[in-house]
Amino acid sequence: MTNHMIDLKNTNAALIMGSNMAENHPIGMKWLMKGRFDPKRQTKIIHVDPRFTRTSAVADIYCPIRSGTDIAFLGGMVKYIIDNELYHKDYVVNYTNAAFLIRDDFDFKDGLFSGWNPEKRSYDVSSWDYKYDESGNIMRDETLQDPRCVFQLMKKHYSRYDIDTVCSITGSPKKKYEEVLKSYCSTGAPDKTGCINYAMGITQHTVGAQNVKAFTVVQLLLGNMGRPGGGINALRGENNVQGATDMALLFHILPGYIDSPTASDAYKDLISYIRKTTPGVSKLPFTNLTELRALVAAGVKYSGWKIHTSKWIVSLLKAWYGDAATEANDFGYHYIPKRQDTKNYSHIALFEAMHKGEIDGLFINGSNPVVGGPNANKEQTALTKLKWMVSIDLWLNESAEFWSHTAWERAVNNDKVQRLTPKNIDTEVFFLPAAAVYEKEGTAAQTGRWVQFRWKGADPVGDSKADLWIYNELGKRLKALYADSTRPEDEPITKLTWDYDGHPGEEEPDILKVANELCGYTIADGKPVEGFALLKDDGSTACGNWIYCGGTTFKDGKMVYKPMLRKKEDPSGLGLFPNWGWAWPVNRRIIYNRCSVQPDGVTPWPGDEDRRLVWWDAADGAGAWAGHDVPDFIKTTGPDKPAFKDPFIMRPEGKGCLFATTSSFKDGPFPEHYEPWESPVAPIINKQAINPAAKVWEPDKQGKAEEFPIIATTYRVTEHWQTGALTRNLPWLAELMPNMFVELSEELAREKGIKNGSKVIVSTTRGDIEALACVTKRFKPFKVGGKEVHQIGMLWQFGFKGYATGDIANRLTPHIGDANTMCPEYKAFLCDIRRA
Amino acid sequence: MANMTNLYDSSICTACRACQVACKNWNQLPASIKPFKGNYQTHEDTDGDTYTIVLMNEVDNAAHGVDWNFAKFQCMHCFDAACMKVCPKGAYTKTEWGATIHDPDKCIGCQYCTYACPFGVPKHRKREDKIAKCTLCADRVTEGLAPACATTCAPGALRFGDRDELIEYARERVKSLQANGYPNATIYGINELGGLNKLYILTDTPDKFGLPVNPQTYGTINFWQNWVQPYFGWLIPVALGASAVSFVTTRLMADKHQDHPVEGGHE
Amino acid sequence: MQWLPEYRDDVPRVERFTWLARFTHWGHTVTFLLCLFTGLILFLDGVNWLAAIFGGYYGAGWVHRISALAMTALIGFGFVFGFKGVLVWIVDLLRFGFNDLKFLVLFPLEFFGFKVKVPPQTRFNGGEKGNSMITPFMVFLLMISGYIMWFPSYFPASWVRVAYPTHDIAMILSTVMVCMHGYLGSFHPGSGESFWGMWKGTVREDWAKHHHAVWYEETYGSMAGEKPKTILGLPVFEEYKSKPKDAE
Amino acid sequence: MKVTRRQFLKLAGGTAASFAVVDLGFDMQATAAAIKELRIKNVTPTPTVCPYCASGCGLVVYSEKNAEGKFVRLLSVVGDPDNPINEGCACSKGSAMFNLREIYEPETGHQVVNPKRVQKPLYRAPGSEKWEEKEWDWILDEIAQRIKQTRDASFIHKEKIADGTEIIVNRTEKIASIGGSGLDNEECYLLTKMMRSLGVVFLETQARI
Repeated sequence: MTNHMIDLKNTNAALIMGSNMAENHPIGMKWLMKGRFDPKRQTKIIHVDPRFTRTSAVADIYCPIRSGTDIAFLGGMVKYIIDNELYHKDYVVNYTNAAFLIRDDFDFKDGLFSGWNPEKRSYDVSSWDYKYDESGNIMRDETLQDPRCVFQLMKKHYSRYDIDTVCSITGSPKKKYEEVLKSYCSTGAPDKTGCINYAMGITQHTVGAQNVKAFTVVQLLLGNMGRPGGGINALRGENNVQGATDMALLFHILPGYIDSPTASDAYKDLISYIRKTTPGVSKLPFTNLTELRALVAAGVKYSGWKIHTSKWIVSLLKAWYGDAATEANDFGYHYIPKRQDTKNYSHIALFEAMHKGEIDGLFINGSNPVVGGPNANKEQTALTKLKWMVSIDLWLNESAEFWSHTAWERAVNNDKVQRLTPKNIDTEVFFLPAAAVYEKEGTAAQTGRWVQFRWKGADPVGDSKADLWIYNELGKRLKALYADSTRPEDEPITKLTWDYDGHPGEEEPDILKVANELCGYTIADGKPVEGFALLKDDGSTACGNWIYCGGTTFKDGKMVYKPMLRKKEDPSGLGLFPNWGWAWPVNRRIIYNRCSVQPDGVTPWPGDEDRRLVWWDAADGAGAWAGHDVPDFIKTTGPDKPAFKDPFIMRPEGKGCLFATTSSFKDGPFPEHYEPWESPVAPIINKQAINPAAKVWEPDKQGKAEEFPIIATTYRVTEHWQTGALTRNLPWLAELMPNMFVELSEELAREKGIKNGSKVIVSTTRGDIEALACVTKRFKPFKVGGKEVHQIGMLWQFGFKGYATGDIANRLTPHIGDANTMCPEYKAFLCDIRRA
Repeated sequence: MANMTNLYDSSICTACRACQVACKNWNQLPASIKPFKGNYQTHEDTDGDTYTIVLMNEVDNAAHGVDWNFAKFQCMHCFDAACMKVCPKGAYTKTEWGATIHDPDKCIGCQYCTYACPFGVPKHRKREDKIAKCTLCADRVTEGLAPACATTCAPGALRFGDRDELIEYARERVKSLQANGYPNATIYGINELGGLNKLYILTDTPDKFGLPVNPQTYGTINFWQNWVQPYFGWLIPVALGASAVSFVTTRLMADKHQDHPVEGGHE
Repeated sequence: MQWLPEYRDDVPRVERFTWLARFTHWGHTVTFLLCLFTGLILFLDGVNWLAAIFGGYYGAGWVHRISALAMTALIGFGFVFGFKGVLVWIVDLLRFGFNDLKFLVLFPLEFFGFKVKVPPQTRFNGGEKGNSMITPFMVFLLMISGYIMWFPSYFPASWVRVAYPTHDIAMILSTVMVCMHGYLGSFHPGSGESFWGMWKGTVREDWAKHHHAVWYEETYGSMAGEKPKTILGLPVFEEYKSKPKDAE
Repeated sequence: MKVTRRQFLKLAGGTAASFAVVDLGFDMQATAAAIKELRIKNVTPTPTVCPYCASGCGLVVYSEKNAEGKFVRLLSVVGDPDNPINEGCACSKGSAMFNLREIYEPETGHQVVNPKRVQKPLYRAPGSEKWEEKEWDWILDEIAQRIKQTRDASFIHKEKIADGTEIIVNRTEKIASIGGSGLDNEECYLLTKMMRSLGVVFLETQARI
């Protein structure tokens, strides 16, 4: 979330798309309802979803949409905004790259952008860039009239997305679509803000990242970014998925969203790494950090805040390898693994590799891929190819017992689906019982980046242990195993700092030791570094994750871990609660908040005085940024500096990107609608069947509309959470949703002779499942490209363990992911349904 | 004495059923797991371990396409409570603030109340052979806390407070709903059964929510409680009394006719 | 003051009730009273002491249920083993006629000790016929409503709802009948001998002649030898109304 | 009616939780004896954060402790009224948090530890049909051994890149790690640090899917 949960009360309109917010983020509805009853806001709740859900039930407007057509829907919105001049002009000109000119060789034709390489099925992105003048400045036209400016290119790009075309793609009733356009686009008025709340309904597509990009375009045009009640709010599903991402439990990044190195020239040593990952320095002459520091001090054009990357990586290395990290050995840069440059290591790739027998050992840290992974039949089979597996969880979930007899029971005999028995599965499984959330202590970062501490309220059950204890113990044992090694390849372990034990006699590790390392300390005295601006790249500071820097402080001779703060004050009345917990970065609650004030830095947007978050305070010494929130801006950047009007400090050009330049996206600088991998209709708006840059793993598993004419999607219900391990084992939740079911329209049920509550079989090319039918008025057939298509929906939260059981919906989903993120396309695939 | 109650607003409720779980959490009730029957509303009715449920009804609506109507359902704490009327052991009492409280110590599990209740709310709990139902969290309210359901409600569909003030608020809210696409919006509970100590703002007529439109105490219950129990019962003492009188008078009369031998009959 | 008439075996006696009839009668007496007292705990307020006798409400509840089951069993037993007797009884009830009406009109006077002249009665007099009709019917209602209330989940809710007042009313009416029956069948000076009839099985011949003249004549008296008309092999003596024998 | 906020229960430390309190305007002591005593009276709640969706709702845990201050059993887990995100609310999942540790048995109504919770480390041997209970020391040592064997056998220390030069890559592609989005930040941090130092590149969490 660029904003945060409580901020939802400040919005005039909330577009909920690809999210069933009332069910999956119920507390968000609390704040939207506050807005609805606040006479100043009168929040309109707009829900766009294939199915009428409990969110739709309380929404002001509900508009159906066929799964996987969000870009068409939003593209039409962009066109509507431009055609009706509903955009926030001052905002667009000053805070976005609308006025920037794009290279002349950039082009778009037949659904393909310039630079397409059909052999490699990828783009050469060099033409997707700004035009620079002789002095290296980006060329711009603030009148937005130049045909090569982003605004005009965008207008041209979306000119094809007229309402009728959009509705023929999305299947939305025209009247409802127009209602949505009218209601939401009214937030382009300077005194109004609107927020977009989304979840996996947006990202779990082959065009997932571009779906979000389309939100960016809409929100930037309407001037809704960086302002209270605005923003693009990813409603994250797991309580600390934000933190896990921050800590880089992902192959492509290191903690704090800096690149993970690859085995390539660009990452071959620390200086190369810095050159590659720091914007604006690639062509500058430097061979060591001292030279770089001098260049940075002199100023680097188009670099943004990421100019400090060297400080972040060096401090990270110091935190991990301590005294062994010196300038002489690149601060231990080589201890960090370098992945293969062209290889993908994401979830789908990981299981594809495992399925081929390329992986021997697997750690499952509170996860359940047998239920939650796409193409679960395949992922379950992949687990049998492991030599050993460690599962850490509270319960024996489906993945921990993938080898059991029940795990291989199937409702339908399908010779394409492998069936095994425990006897022929040779994987050793170690199950480590973990303590529940309130049986241990630690912090979690919620969806609005607020980091809050959880105290221990009960003892762990039986012999179960906190995960922190488990990892600490394992780390200690590994270090002991390698203690005598002198081999250079074992140095990453032998040199690793690993000192988290509590006071003598205490069994639990000292969480504050971890916190101190994570949030950063000065090597000399071990005291907290008070903010990431103070991190150094000379080895004098250590910080495990630069974005968490400032989360600790030293007060009255004691370390204070700011997530523990529980002061409930909200001076601004905007729900920022600056002393409740701590938010990264540097306790900033709404990012890009420079946008909440006019370009002059002082005047609020007309009619919107009470939503100004930050401002330039000329009276403060030589002038400084101040405000209700921590300014998302360099404190001393005053009106005399060129960057004064550049609110997006993480971007090299400082602007919000309507046009995504060069390597930002693999599949295009503007979002373009492509059909899902499995779609019941031929492409309507362009000539491409699917997102051309998406990697197809299993071409033979693509379901065809002739055999599988029904669109299927998966989702959750409020009563269960994710794979259900943490809810299907709770009797109070099991009773609310006791069995797996499939929702289908009354029309389809009639056609197939399916009775409500009866058993049905759903099949795709990947497998079959049995479920109970939930025949409902809340699903209606779509009219797409002139023909009627049916869509059904399934819960993906069931499995064979726990109090509430049912077949695993992901046995049906495909192994195909988004072109950028590899997020699997769970939300739109083809199936057939019949009576059991 | 002011009546304290919950006001439920169906236009806000998202049917997350936190109230149902919070109720179990607070009242220490086990789960009662029953199979899915084709409706999100898995519990068709309250039971001995489930004091509150959320009714979910899908209704065609010409203006909106479809409405999914939610209504939290539990003991209505009727002012004229049938359960209280019929309970032979006086296990039901009314608090000063309007809650109908059932005392398990007095309950003998006869289940009269279950069938007398126009809403069928009190239910038999087998393992204890007692009736169990919503207490309006009297233990919490007595200590100054709102009921568990109202406390946990995220969107704010449940408000706990003074009944009269809530009615006033509800009237305003219903007016606004009527003006904004819900012409049939109504308040439920003001006058039903002489007043319920539970109030509902409904976006449509009660039948669209699965609530009885005009709930009535069953005629048989009234007949029984108003006539049979108080009056018919006197026939027994009358019969006994008559026998006693006869016992005396026959013997007195017999004394007058001493000439007749008793053993052969009185003649 | 005399409670019951003396049991005299020095005078001629005639059989009135078979052991089976007596067994089921007293079985019903016991079970009915148990049901009544355990049931009254619910009907009356403030009789916790009564519940305490039966081991509290839980115990009372089970005594009530078990007694009810026993009563049901007795009815079944009576029907199976005393089928003929039941039919005799029913046939006698069917003979309800003018004499019975007359008896009922005069009865209240007799009840309080006035000397009245009642017409000759069959095996059961008008009052007994009334009791024999009302009480079994009430017991039937009690049984049906009782079992509905015991197993409410197997019946429509509306039945259950009706069952409660039905059980109550049936209880009240049958209790009234039982009170009267109990008194009349024992301490009422005129009918004391009938107690012995049910207890020992025999009554004094003179008492039988006096109180149930028709029955006596048909069974032991002048008409005993006559081959009666039969229905289903059972005697029917319709004519006797027309030629009553004066008992005195 | 006055809805006031007052300090309802006296709480220790910085974890004061106030409650939405109803002022009934009369003395409630006289109410029916049928009303149970408030079982969280005089119990200090411990604040925590809900482990389900990422909204970050605060919860408070009420536990019974014995005279020595040792944990005995759970009393209740409810929304944290002090937490500004949820102000004491909780959805159905959050409200069911008590069940994460303890449940009420349907047959008896007794409070017992959730029988689905695993209380001992378990091991499943190759080809086996069942779990074996193990001690922590044994299982952690075994896992460390497996990691070392697999890592050492598959470790790539140096590799030639496109231009032919050899660089240090320090990775193994034979070990993978998934999950972690349900862990605390500190735990994620130790996990990422440990895995990267082992050379693990197949490192993924639920954020991807």
